[in-house]
Amino acid sequence: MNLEVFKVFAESNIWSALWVEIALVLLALGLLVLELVLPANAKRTIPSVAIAGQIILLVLASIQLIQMPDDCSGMYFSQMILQTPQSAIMRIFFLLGGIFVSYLGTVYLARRELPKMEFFHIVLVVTAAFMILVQSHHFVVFFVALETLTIGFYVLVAYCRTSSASLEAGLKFLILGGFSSAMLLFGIVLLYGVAGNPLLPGYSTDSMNFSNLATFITQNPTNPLVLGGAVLVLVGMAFKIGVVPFQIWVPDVYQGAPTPVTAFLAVCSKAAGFIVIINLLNGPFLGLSDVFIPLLAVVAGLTILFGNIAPLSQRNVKRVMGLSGVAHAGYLLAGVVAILCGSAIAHGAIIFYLFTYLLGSFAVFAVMAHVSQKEDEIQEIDHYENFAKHNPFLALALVCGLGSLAGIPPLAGFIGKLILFIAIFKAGLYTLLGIAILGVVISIYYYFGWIREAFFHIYAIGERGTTDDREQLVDVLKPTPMHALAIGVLVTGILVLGFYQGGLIDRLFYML
Amino acid sequence: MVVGRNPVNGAMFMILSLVGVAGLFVLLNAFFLAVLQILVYAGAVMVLFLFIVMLLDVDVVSKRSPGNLTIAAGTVSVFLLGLGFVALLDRPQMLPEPTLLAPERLPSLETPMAFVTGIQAYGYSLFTKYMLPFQMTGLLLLVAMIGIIVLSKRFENKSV
Amino acid sequence: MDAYYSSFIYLAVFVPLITGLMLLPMNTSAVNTTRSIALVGFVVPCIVSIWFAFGFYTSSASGEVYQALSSVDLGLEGLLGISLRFGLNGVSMPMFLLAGIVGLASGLYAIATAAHRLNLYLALLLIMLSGLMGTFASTDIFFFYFFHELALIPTFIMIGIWGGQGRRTAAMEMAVYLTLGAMISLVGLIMLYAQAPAIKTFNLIELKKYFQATGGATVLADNTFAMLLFGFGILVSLWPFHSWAPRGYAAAPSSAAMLHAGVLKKFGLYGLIQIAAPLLPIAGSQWIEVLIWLALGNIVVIGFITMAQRDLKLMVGYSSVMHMGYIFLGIATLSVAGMGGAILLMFAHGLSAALMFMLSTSVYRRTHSYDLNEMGGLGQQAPLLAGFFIAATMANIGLPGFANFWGEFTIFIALWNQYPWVVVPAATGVIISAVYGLRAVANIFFGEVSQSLKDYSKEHPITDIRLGERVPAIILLVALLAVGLYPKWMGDKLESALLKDYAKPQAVAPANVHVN
Amino acid sequence: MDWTKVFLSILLLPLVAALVNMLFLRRNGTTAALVSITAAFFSMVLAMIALFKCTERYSVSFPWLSLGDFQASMGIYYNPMTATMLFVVTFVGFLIHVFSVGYMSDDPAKGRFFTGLSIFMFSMLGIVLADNLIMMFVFWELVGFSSYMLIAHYWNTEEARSACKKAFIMNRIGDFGMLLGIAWTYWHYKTVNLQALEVFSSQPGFVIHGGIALLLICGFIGKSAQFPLHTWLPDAMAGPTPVSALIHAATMVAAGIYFLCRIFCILDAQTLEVIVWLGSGMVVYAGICAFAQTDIKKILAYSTLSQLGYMAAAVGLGFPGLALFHTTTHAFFKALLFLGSGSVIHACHHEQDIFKMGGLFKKMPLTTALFAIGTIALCGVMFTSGYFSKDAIIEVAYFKNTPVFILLILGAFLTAGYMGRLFYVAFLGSPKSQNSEHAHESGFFMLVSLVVLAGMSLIGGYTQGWAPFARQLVSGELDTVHHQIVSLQAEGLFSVLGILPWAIGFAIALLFYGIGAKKDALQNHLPSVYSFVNQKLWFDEIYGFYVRNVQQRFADILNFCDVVLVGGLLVRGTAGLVGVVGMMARSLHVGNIHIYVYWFLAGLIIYWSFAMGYF
Amino acid sequence: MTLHSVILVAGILFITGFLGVLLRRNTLIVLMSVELMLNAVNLAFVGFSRYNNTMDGAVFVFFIITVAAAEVAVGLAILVALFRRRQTVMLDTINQLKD
Repeated sequence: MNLEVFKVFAESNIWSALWVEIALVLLALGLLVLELVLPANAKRTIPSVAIAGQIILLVLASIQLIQMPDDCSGMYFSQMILQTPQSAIMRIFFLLGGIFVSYLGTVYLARRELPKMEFFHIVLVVTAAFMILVQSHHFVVFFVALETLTIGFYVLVAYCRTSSASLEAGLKFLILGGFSSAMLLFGIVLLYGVAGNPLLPGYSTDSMNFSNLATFITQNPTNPLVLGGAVLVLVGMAFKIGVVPFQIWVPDVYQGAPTPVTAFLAVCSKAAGFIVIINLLNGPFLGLSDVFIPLLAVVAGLTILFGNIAPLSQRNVKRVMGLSGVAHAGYLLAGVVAILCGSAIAHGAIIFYLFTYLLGSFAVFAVMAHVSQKEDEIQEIDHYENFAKHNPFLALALVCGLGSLAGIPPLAGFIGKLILFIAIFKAGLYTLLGIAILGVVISIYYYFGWIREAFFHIYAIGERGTTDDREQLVDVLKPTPMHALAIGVLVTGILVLGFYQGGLIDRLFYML
Repeated sequence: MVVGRNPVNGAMFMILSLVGVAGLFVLLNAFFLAVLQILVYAGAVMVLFLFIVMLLDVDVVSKRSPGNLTIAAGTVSVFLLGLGFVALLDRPQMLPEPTLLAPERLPSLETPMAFVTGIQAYGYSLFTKYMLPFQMTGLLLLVAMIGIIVLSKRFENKSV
Repeated sequence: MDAYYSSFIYLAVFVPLITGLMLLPMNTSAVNTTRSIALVGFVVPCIVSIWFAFGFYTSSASGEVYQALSSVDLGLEGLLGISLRFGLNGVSMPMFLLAGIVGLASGLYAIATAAHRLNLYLALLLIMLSGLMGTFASTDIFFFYFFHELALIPTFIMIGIWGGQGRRTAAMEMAVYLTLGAMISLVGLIMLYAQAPAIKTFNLIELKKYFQATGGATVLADNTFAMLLFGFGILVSLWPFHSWAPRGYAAAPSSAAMLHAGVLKKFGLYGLIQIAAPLLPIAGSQWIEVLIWLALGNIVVIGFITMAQRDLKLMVGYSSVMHMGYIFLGIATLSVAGMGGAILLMFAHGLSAALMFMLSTSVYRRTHSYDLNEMGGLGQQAPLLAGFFIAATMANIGLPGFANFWGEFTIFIALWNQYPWVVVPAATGVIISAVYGLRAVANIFFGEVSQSLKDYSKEHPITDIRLGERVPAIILLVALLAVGLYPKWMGDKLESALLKDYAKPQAVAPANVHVN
Repeated sequence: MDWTKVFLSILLLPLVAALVNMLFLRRNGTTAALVSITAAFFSMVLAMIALFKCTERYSVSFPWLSLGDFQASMGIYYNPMTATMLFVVTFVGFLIHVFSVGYMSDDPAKGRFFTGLSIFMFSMLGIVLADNLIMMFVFWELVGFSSYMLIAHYWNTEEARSACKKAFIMNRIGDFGMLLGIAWTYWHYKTVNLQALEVFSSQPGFVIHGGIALLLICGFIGKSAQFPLHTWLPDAMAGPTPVSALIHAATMVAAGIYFLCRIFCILDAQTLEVIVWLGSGMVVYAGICAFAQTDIKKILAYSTLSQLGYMAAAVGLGFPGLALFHTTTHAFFKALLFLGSGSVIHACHHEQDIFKMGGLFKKMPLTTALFAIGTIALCGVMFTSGYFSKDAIIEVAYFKNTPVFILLILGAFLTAGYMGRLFYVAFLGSPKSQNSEHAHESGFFMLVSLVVLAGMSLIGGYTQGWAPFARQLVSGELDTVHHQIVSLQAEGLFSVLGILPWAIGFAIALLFYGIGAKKDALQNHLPSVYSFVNQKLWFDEIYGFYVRNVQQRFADILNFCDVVLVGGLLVRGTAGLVGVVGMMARSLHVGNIHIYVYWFLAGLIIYWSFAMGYF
Repeated sequence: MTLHSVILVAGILFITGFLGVLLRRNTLIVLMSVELMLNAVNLAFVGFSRYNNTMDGAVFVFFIITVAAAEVAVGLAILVALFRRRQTVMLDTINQLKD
């Protein structure tokens, strides 16, 4: 037998293309080693090592991104990995996410008697998996990356094993996640089978490759197996990003999960899901746009409404964040529909929105991590009473974060929404835009209600009011200088991106 | 296994169906996968299940039968899912039957990724074309392992 | 020269912002430092605006020409045609000046208060001021909106923290309602942008050129105007979208109410005059009838409602809603005279509303009550306050000599040319506002000292208006009188600017015929 | 001589005085008085110079605001009317200033008072000089404001509190019509310039628009307190007496008449008819009402209403010159009467009830004499100023409109009646209260102005002595009247009518009330008549009812609707509805995985159906 | 044995697993049902792989089996930990997190 044929495959395995991911994994493995070799009193440096390593990687990846020519894209690993400017940008995104989750982890773990190093290890691996997921161009890599991060998330959600809420959330996430993985897989198998069928036009021998699949689907758009497979894949992804009606698990899991994990889920998992959906819908499923545009438009509208209406009477802040995350998924999905409708700027708008969402969410979650008590899952809005009086700095971060999420100028979230809405408008999705606007207005109620709780109890200048000088309900962890630095970076990012978008916009819109 | 009440019985039936699937694999000339199926699923996974079932003490499991509403919902679901599934296959021209070729044992030069029966072929593809996912699987297992340790190991309050 | 000038606009817009941000981390106890920093933030924009206005109104250039034009790309120019563009013409200059003056007055008033956490209070006020200066200096319709929001947000927070009774609900209602209005108008602005695909810019000057060249009559134009009209309408408390305003103002701390009711609310009107009407004249004329009916609702319905108020601050709030009706009517004429009157009235109302809000707080400080029926005879103890209050009331009801008169009068005259029947109900507002305004004056200051005031003053001796209240009041009054006594200095540039946007109708015979 | 500068100085001097007083002299009343008086004096001097030296019509105009097709200007239009009124306003005004120094000597708020007086002078002079309707409207409103401030001078009293409000609002109602009229004028005649209007109206083919005229005279009705807006004037007596004199006698109410004369060229026949009936009706109505008043100033107030009726009737009959003639003489004697009454009130320690006075002729003989001069001038006794002006109007009515003529004669009779009552009760007899017991003659400042005014009241009617330019105003019309009377051969009748009404009036008053009565005879003998008269045709009640029960109720109902329907149901209702939906959405999260799996199933089915095109 | 019959069997297995997740209250059996669904997918993969004559499907099955095993392991670990706290494996009672 002649093994030469397999050399062709092996030669395209250019590992250096994945240097960031590999470095992350090595860092993760390094943590394991450090845990073993370091003396007990030096182990506290492990989180710092993880964060510092990621920061170094962030810097390196940014340099690479800046120096990257505009039209660079390449296929590696037998066309299983497609590297585009988008993937380079998303690397930055996930690295940022990883850094902030690690930072939140240090805050969270400081109060709890839980294993520490493992958290950072899993976060690093999951971050790497995110990066590979958004670069995947083949269902096998796609699935393995997806499962790697999903299993990582099962563990992370249930990480607080002393809390039954965390475990319950983990179990729910696991069952529903496994269930949706099965559906996703069934979709993949249908697509694989039908696209590889040698009797159908446009078939290919490597039918799980996205390019081949795209060729096939454009030639067989009405094949029920194609439709069924695509729908099932979409359902699997819909679960990941939490759009109606697959949003139903979101608040439960977000509530039970440790706060850093909630942030990780809300930001990075959602972002990865959206990039994947864009990759799929804009790639293999492009031939099905006629079917998916109305479907996704309806789903997006419902998601926006649900995500904004459900948290109105919600008092648990983690559930509020979860549901508001559903609303943001709705806006983003509307942006995805805009891409399908041919809006040129929608793609960049979504990624820009994701960045603003990252900054805003992490600012809020950072505050939540500081406020969170022994029982992480019961963090009520009432805990924020008198918050601003006792923690002005955290309160500022809270306001900036919530304001950015609500899309209030001059914060980053507003610019994100603006570009997204312009994209939606230009795509001609007027009804969807109307719903989105309505959603934004409704969202003011709960975001502002939270701010109100934090701020409005405290002072009065004697115009009819009385000074309300109550003590705070809960004990808030004071930020250390490093924590303050991280929060400061987030707040600065929110403010700066609200005023000046120069560099990021250039990268986003001229490279994609 | 779906209708039975006892989880041990359920697990037994599960093993049965897994073995059945392995049989089908054999019929489809995927001998290596059939073996893998038996070893990993029936051998490892199901043993784990049974172990946990025993560990968690079957007695606790309630003997209540599902309510009428549940049964009705189940019927409707089966009906709807069946309907959807039938819709997938009701137009045979959309999934024509390919001519079934007798598989080679080893991959050929012209069609390296054609279906073959030999175990080596799996090795070749895993270490060349599917090198990356294969490596990632290792990572996945590592994460799962660490996760299980995190969830199960009794930690003393000293680390980090 | 423009670059040199425009750098001063940046000064006016960003000095308050920077000083505001500087105040945030200040120590609460360092009151004097706080006050001096804040003073800089309040004084600089005022000086710049007055200096600009002086240069502008004494120059020989036509009012339509934008002065001090500048543009800075903040990242969105290539993508969406959004840049930070500043410039002032005859229409925006009065508003810019208004923002500077009212900003200084409210700032001085705030500096003199003993609010808890004064640094935060002043910081929010400064951020608000920065937004206001930016809104009216922007020639980019995106930044026009952006700065408006920048000013709007601190309002909610200030109401929420330092407001009076019902502040929590009021702040919430205002936040949600005004966000609705703002979002609708944002969509309107986006629609404008989308209708000029050839130029792809948010630059107002370019858009004007484009729309005037193409006529702006696309399918979307009608809806666009409606969006802008109702979006702005909510922000300006067009009847029946007004219910946030009185309650919000009643709860707002005085300086915030001054800036919001005085200046920020003019955003929507300014938007209609500067953006919506000139860009979409045909669509505009289709919505005029609706606008007129709603504006009459503002004048007559709200006028009567104002009469029914027994709470001073609610009354002032409603009255400020009522006066928006005149401005809307002026806009509805779509003529130079009507728009000019509207701008004049906006300028004047900005000052007089601010003055009213300020003085009603001053009244409260002395009586500890807003209930008109419980008050009486305050004039004996505080004659100067009474004088200022009467002046403010008179300005509010459009007494000649105050700028309000010229605005209202011009609007009535302009309106008569097109809709004479509308002037009749509209002018009843003149009587209505006199009725409630004078009743308030009479109830608060005239007559014998009421029992509750007697009781209160036993423990809290009543003093007359202090320096910290007097100076802002004088600033506002002087500005009102400066335009009220001789409106021509502002009117000429205004006219030439508006003539550019609104085609000139046939001139009537000159008003002054020399026969001797 | 640069007349522009002269007229501007006349106009602006009081303003400067007011500003100086307001800004610097609030606490220094005496200096403030000095400043105001100086300004008034120089205004008067300049007005006199103009009266004698400026013998041509003069106009000048400055553009004030130009916005598209709206053009407003400020300007001066000087004609005989202006000359006369300038003199009257500055002259009487100056005397009132002088009087005030004495009258207000113990008032703590003297600074404010003189500021008000100066602003009032400024506004009034603005009306007089105005060359266009817009400028006139500007000063018209300012006059209303300054009268408001002056009436409110004693602001801690309840009367002042409601009176000032009432005065301003009544004036505003009139101004409302005037405003509409001006807007209509602007677009209909394409100009609001008075001189241009005069020129246009003299051109052939010019048609006067009746609607405009009717709207414009609303301003007159409000300012001159004509039916139905007359109720503010008696109430306005709550202000200090010099103010009453200034408002009633010299200026404010006369402004209405002056305004009518200025726009006479665009008043059509029907409008003039309306004015005639308004005026003559007021003559009788106010005359009757005066009988029920016991307050000396209110009696004079009603008398003013009545006299304004004469002037209005004169305008309505087509003789604006005569109306201004009567305005002039009326300014002198009514100012005299008011200042005289002020002197009395001052002497009696602010006692205003005539039935509590009495016997003043002994305590203050000079004042009594001067008051008597005022009374006879008002009643039109031979050879006083009132005789000439009033008789001329009655003569016009005689040959123009008989019913009006009868009303005017009746009015003259009533005037004598109530003035006789006032004089007999208050000045003659013996003191009826402590206050009048201790009355004393007034000081120098007050008397000096009384004396001057008394002189003018006696001789002001001799138009032969007027400056030639001002005389143009009346001479032509007087000649016409004279010719008509001669042609009708009614000189005899009028030599009788010149005496009869006042003679009978004085006589009946003397018989009915007697000297120094302690009680109101009408009230004693004919209580039903008295109470009827005292009700003044229930105008105050009707207005009060309207304000309380109609307007306020309506406002309350609207407020209720606003709070409950718009603010509550519409806005908060929507918010509440969304909130309820939110609670429902919240309750969907039951926490049970099975239910969630059903959601997934439903989602799968929905997506699948969508993809298959079942939806 | 035809391709259709293989797919039909896989479909039936998948629906059975689906039903198990829908109906069973015991978490262990629900987890097994998920495994069953994955197995159905495996069967379909092998079927397609065989009939389409491509190896990729068969290799994919290898990954699926690995993933399924890892998932089960983690799931059971969580379940055991949860059982230690709650003394139950019934899904109906695992609903502390709601509303």
